[in-house]
Amino acid sequence: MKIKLLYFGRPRENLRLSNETAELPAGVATVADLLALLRARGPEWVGELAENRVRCAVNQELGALSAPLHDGDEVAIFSPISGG
Amino acid sequence: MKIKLLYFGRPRENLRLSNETAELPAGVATVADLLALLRARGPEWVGELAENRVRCAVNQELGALSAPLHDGDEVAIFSPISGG
Amino acid sequence: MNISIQTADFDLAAELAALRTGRAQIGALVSFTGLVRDFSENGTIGNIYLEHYPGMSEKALEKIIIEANERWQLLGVRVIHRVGELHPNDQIVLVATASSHRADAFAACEFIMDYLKTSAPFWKREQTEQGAKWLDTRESDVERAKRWDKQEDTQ
Amino acid sequence: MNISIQTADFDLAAELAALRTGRAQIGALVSFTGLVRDFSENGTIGNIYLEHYPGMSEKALEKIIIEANERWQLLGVRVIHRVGELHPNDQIVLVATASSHRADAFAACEFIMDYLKTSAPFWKREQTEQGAKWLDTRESDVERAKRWDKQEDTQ
Repeated sequence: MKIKLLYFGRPRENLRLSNETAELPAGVATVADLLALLRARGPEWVGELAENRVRCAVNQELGALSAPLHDGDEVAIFSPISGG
Repeated sequence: MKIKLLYFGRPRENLRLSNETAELPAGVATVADLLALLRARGPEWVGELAENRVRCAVNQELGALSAPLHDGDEVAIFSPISGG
Repeated sequence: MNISIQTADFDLAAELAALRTGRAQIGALVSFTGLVRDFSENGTIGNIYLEHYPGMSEKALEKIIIEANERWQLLGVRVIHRVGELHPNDQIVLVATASSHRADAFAACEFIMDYLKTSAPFWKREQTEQGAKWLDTRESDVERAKRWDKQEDTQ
Repeated sequence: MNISIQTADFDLAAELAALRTGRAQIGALVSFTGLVRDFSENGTIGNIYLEHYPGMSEKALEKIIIEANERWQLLGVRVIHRVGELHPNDQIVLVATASSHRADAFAACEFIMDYLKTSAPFWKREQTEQGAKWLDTRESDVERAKRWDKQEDTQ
């Protein structure tokens, strides 16, 4: 399946990436699976996308890392929110 | 003893009196005693100064009707406060 | 001076600007503005008339502000209460609080309003089609003020 | 529209005037203004940078406002959140609530701020003499937001 990936906050800045489109291999069923896939990109990704350092939204709703993914989803990965 | 009497709110308007100086006879020791004395002035006073309809301050501090009086006190009698 | 009792209207913007300008320790500014409503349980309001106890009203507000400063970390407080004849949509009262943190600013602003309602000597006479009526202290205001006795803090 | 996310500053006075003008059912107007402080646990603040998730941030704020309207009797709400680079004493966020009664206006204003802090997708990077740091969600903000789960109402 194909998803739209967005990055905000610390990972956006440190990975120098705001968005990308990703074609997910079979077996990547949740946000946690997706993070594991992305961490395979290198040490910088391992550090930035550690599960305790990131939060996510699927289709613009905050969710748990266990949230399931579907074709066409918009998945955002970001540091803990800190507005206001 | 001599006291300064102030009226605010409903009793001030209905009794058409803002302030007066009163020489209290012996036996008038509390605000409640003072109210009883004032009610003897006539039916309008009885109605306006019924104990459940008035509140008081002695020397600019809210107090109970049982508050004791002393020579030179400033006693204010008023309807329940309702500002803000 | 952070307390004013006046017949004139007040400029909320100017008051809040005065509280915060140039004071970058302030992270939170909370304001309450009380307005004259056009209705009450007595009917449609034509006007209200507010009177106060000069001398005591300032003192009572000062005491409330001192207590708020003891309970919370505040960097500024401003209280304005109007008196005289007012009409629907007019501003009656302003309570503004400034703090480093919003919890303190919110709690103090609400506390000051609750105590003002129940312990500052102001009286309101409402003019409706039913005639003029001096209002009573609201039971709900007494209850709200009591909340602050029970709890040690709101943090 | 009662939600704005913008780089430009906002005029608190104009916003509050817009909420209340000509609407005499309103008896209480509460505003919260969040300002950039000049200090934090990381040191002296030179500037902050705020970013948001366009599309989701508006939606998240809308959801919070809808929930506030379900919980309290409100006659108006206005939320403005700034993004981009800001400096100490700058305004960051405005939440203003209007109601017939102050209990509703106060509770809703505080509720909206607490939920905004924990569920609206905004991120703050602080620049101090120690360098730049993306802030974490504050534990105290999470606790404050949780208070609204437990209680059925604040009245």
